[in-house]
Amino acid sequence: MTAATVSPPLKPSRNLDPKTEPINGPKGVLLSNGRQLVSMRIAICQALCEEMQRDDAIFIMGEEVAQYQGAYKVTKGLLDQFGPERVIDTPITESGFTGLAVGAAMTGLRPVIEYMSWNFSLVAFDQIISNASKMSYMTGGMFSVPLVMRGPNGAGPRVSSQHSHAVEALFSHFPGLIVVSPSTPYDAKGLMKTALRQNNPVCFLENEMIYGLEQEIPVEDYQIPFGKGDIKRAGGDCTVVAVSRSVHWSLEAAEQLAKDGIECEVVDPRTVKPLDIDLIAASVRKTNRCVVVEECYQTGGVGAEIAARLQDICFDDLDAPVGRVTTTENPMPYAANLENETLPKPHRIVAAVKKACYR
Amino acid sequence: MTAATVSPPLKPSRNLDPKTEPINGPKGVLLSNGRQLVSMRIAICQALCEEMQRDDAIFIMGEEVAQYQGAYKVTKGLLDQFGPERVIDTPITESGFTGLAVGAAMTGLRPVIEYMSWNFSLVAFDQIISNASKMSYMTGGMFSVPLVMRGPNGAGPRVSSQHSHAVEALFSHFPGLIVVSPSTPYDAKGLMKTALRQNNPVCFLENEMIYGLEQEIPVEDYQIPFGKGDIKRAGGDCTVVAVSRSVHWSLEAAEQLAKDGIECEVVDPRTVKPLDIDLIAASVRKTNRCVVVEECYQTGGVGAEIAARLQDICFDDLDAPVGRVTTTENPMPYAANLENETLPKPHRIVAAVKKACYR
Amino acid sequence: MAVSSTAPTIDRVAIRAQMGKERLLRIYQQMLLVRRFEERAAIQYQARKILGFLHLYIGQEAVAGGFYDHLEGGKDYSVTSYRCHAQALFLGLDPKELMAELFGKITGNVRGKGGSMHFFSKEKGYLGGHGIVGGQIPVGTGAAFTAKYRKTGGVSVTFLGDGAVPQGTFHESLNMASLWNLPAIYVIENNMYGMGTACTRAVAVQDMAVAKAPGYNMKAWTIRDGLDLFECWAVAKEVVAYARTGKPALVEAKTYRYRGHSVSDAGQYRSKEELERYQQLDPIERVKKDLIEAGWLTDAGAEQIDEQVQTRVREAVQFADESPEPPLDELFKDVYAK
Amino acid sequence: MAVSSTAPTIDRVAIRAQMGKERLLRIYQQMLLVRRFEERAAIQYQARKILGFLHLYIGQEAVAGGFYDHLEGGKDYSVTSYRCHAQALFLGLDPKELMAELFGKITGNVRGKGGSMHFFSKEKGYLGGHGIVGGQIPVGTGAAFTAKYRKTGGVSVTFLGDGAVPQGTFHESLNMASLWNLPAIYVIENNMYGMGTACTRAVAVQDMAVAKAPGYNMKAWTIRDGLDLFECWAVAKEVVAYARTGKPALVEAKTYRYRGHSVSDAGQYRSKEELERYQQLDPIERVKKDLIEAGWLTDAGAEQIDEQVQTRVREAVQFADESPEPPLDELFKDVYAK
Ligand SMILES: Cc1ncc(C[n+]2csc(CCOP(=O)(O)OP(=O)(O)O)c2C)c(N)n1
Ligand SMILES: Cc1ncc(C[n+]2csc(CCOP(=O)(O)OP(=O)(O)O)c2C)c(N)n1
Ligand SMILES: [Mg+2]
Ligand SMILES: [Mg+2]
Repeated sequence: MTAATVSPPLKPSRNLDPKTEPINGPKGVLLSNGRQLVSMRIAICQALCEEMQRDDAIFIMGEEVAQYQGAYKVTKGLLDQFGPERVIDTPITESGFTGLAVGAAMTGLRPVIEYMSWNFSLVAFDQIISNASKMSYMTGGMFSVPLVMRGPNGAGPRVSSQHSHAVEALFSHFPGLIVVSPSTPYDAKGLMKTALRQNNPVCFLENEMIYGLEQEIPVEDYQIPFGKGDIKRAGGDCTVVAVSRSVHWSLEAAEQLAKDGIECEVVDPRTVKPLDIDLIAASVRKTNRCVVVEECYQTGGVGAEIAARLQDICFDDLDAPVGRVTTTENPMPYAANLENETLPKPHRIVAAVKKACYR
Repeated sequence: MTAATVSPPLKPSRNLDPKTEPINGPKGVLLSNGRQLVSMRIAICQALCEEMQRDDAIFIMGEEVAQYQGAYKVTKGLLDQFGPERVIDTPITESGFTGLAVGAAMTGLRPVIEYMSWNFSLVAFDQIISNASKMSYMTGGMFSVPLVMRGPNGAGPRVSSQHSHAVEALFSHFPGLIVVSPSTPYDAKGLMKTALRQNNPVCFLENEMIYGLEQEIPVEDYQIPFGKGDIKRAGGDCTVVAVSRSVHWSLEAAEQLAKDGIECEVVDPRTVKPLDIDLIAASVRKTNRCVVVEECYQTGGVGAEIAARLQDICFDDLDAPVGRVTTTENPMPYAANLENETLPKPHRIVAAVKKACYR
Repeated sequence: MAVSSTAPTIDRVAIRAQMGKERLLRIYQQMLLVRRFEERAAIQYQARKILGFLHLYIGQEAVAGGFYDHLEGGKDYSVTSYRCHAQALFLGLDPKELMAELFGKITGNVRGKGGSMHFFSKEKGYLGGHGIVGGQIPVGTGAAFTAKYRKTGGVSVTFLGDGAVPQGTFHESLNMASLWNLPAIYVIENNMYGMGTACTRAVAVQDMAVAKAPGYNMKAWTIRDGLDLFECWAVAKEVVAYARTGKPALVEAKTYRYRGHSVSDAGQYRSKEELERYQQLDPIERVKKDLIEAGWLTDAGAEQIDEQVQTRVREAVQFADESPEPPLDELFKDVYAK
Repeated sequence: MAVSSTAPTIDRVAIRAQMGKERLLRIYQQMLLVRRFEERAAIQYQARKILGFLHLYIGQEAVAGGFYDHLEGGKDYSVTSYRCHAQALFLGLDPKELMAELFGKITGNVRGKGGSMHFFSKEKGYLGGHGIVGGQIPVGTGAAFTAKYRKTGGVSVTFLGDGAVPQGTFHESLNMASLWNLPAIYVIENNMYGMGTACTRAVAVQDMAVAKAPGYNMKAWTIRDGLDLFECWAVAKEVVAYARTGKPALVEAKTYRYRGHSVSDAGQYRSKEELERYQQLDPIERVKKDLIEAGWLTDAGAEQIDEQVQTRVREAVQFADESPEPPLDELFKDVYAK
């Protein structure tokens, strides 16, 4: 393993200074230790930028990605660098530009489309499922759809019912799609590079609430393969499988639980499809307990699939039922206290882990 | 329980004579035993017809539902009886007429919309999720959306990739929706009546391949409540939870397994959401084994949710992992032999049950 | 696309006479209430009493003002996007319940479940504010369907932004409305931008209603100065009367929003000069001037009205602030209807 | 909506001269191949060698015939709905692999994975047949985007039915194509029905292209007699040349399908008289008549051509019949691309 393939620590040695240093755009801040300090925004933007330099088949399309520099400033600077032929503002027409991207991908290009948020991918659902996910199979492998669909996923800050979807489970249900859900800048950059160098439609699920997260990552080029999870915290008492922003809530919960003498192993699958069930199972064989934490709904969520798999392959290893901490089964309410109860926050994770440990 | 609330036998004493008796439309054939012989088509059409007579707020809208009498002839005769104001042909515009129905439902009507097949509901996905499923919650209960969305679901005969979706799991994932998946004419009629007398958006999932199925059902009015499953076959060795058409494949498999001395209890939840987990769990506590059979994909399918629930509430009762027999993880291929392997056919069910029984 | 300077100078004096003192004063007060309500909401947002999105209608008040005066809450229906505060106020909803909704309180318009983007009123036939661009267009069409089905003589007004015109739902809805002769009015509030995207970069035609209506065999109207209450009111009068005869109508109102798309928008996509040019055309100031010119209002009277309005808004803020959060048992309430 | 009897009598002799003997003969043979291929497929369907859907193009051959003669497979792109057999044959795909696909064999065009609705050719730039009505429209738009992005000078032709016009994807695609000046040609094949629904009941305007194009700032063409190869060819020539200059085009071809929507359609929505009237206008018979009239073909020659075509189709059926089913390890192949 080269330095670049070992996950760096989650916490950087220092933070970016917004007054003097870029907090978005493609450039990180070089550190004396030979690494670069980047935010999640920078990590994603940098991956896009480096790959666009490498491969002129890649273009970016979406609402406000160009002149506005991205609704959440993830594509900052790319228009200036690559021009309006490759960084393209669209009308509000998700179904249209998703289908356009499928056609462009079938004819040799590598589109990256941004959904201002994944909530709006529901408008484009048929193009994603009936066209993007099936094209390779339906054409007997004649055509492929190298397409990256990206944007913020999961609950934003108090944006209520129609703007708070987490779609990991929704898209994982369909063969033909790859579902990526990074929790750190390091993972996001390495996974985006992989996404841009392979030939399948990828749902690249970012999370607005961790766009500002900072980390020290390698300067040199690296990739993170799909289907390989990462242990974000080692522990022997309970396995906590967490996705995207939930990783951070889980780490918070783990610190609290440690005070009660419960050591959690926080496993981040990084890609929900393909899913690194082997890594999860290996951890469970050690801890004999598992709790899954995610922002999807419980019914048919990522936790449902993981629990279903574990009760099969780890049937004799589990000392307690696999617990599921998810968004509760209601549309997202606006009120602060209700939103707080709806999300899989640390207090709910702590309770679930204690239950799994019969404490 | 009145006669009408006991499930009649699956097999009728005789079959309809297509030369002299109606095989579709709202009228069944009266039998000397005081029951009526109907096909699945008739059962559904009759429920619609009777409720439209009772409640003038109900109207039917969809592609080819009126003049063409329904692409699959489920709405046969309704145009003649209720006229073009209440039985309405639409352009091919699923997103449009679904949203229209949401608006009509919010203003006091009770729309029934037909998707020529549920595959086409993907085009209307945003209207179903962002509007229909959330309206009651998002308005603090001020508005409700009494809407029945219906049509054939699951694989048709050799119609390949884009026309073979089963959407039970897809829609069950979202709070606010009710998902109904009847396997018999008796269940279909009783559930449709319930759907038309309550105030939530209902995904009423029919199956083209069993539209011709016949059964003797009561003449008098009856309803089947949501969330109440039905035992389609009693048995003590293994619980087989099956949905829609899979019920019949499971019964077929059960007969074969009986020859090997394995008695399956085939449990039909009838509604996937709400799900009668109590009935399933009660059966599992008796058999200590469970296999779920469905036409959805395995990842995040109905079986995933049921397995996840059972490994929790029946943790100490299960002698084997919950098995899952689903559509295999590939888009539906056209070739006959590949289609046959893709679907959860009896030979795959038999194998799964034997595995669960360690045989 | 801009508000047309070459707008045919409509006869404001004649329209004013048509409206009459009482009505014009009422609309003026409503417009002022909308303005003050939202100005205060913006302040409360800065104070972090309100979070999430907050899309303000400031600058566009004449459009809704002109239309709602011709609608009968209850009989007629209306629906709009997430920019949904003004409609609720023109329909006469209490600022208290609306501000409480923005604060996420149980006393809110929808019990704190919806927030800024989701105001509704069943009683007034307000099918509310919707967060998905274009998502409300078929819903408004459905309300028109109900009006026809029940032969109520009501109409349905669907407000949408210029940015929603490219969405498929726009196309699908207009085709159905035209095929079935629904009393559906579609009002494109063209405030020149969809977020940071100038409408010229999002829609391939200039005069949207005029260019698109023939493709649906529909009649079109253009409100060339959507910051002028008189023009909005006069066109709305004609359009609503037309729709009541059982025909759909497409209207484009060229207007402008003074604030950012949402409160977090820096607004670098438009020039200071452009903004100031439109601020010169402030719809509320112009009505005030007209009222005074007509001798229906004095400066003192205007002062007084503003004071009354300000008081109502202050009371609304206080009410919202003092109202309790929803109890936690609200979490699973109304996921399903009874 | 019907094929216009008042069609300006185009100068067929002039167009015929323009086309020349060789080309006209070639197109005639292709059209005949399409016809015989599908007639035979229908027979094989009755024999249950083919299952699922089978949508036949019979009656519409002149439309694709007129367009493909101006396209360069490879450089230009095309895409259509599930009614996708003719396009593949006009592009020169081997009837053997196509019939084998209908039979669901491993030797099929897409290895037996797709069936009747999903013919494709990467080599010919044929983005294939699509089952979701309107679903192919943005895809064809994307191919036009690629042509522009790569400056290949190629165009993309998207065929769609009259029934697809009301879908949102139609609206969204045309708006993008116009905004971005894509070399995208949209050909509405108006065969008067979407399944059993007359287009007058589904689309609110009569002459679709002419009525809708202005709403997208696009140029429109109408092929008034889409059963006439000469008119189709002449319009296609003009349209393709226009699109090559980097502009989108909207075309309506008024045509007719002689068979049911799919093989299982009883067709009670149209009269026997109507069908017969259009059968009088058989596009293939008319070309044959013209060829003979021009002295470019004799009855005997026609016989011979038909015999050759029939032989090719028979061989295709035999090939399909004798080909093996896909091996079971094909089940999970190509779910993901390498
Ligand atoms: C389907 C969808 N796509 C994107 C968004 C994000 N978004 C919210 S408002 C907006 C701009 C809408 O502009 P316009 O329709 O002109 O309305 P305005 O805000 O100007 O009133 C966008 C892109 C959304 N809410 N829904
Ligand atoms: C989104 C969607 N809705 C419904 C269908 C079912 N369907 C298949 S073809 C068809 C009619 C299409 O008519 P048209 O577009 O005129 O094409 P044609 O068959 O006449 O060539 C319908 C309703 C579908 N395939 N996709
Ligand atoms: Mg706007
Ligand atoms: Mg047609």
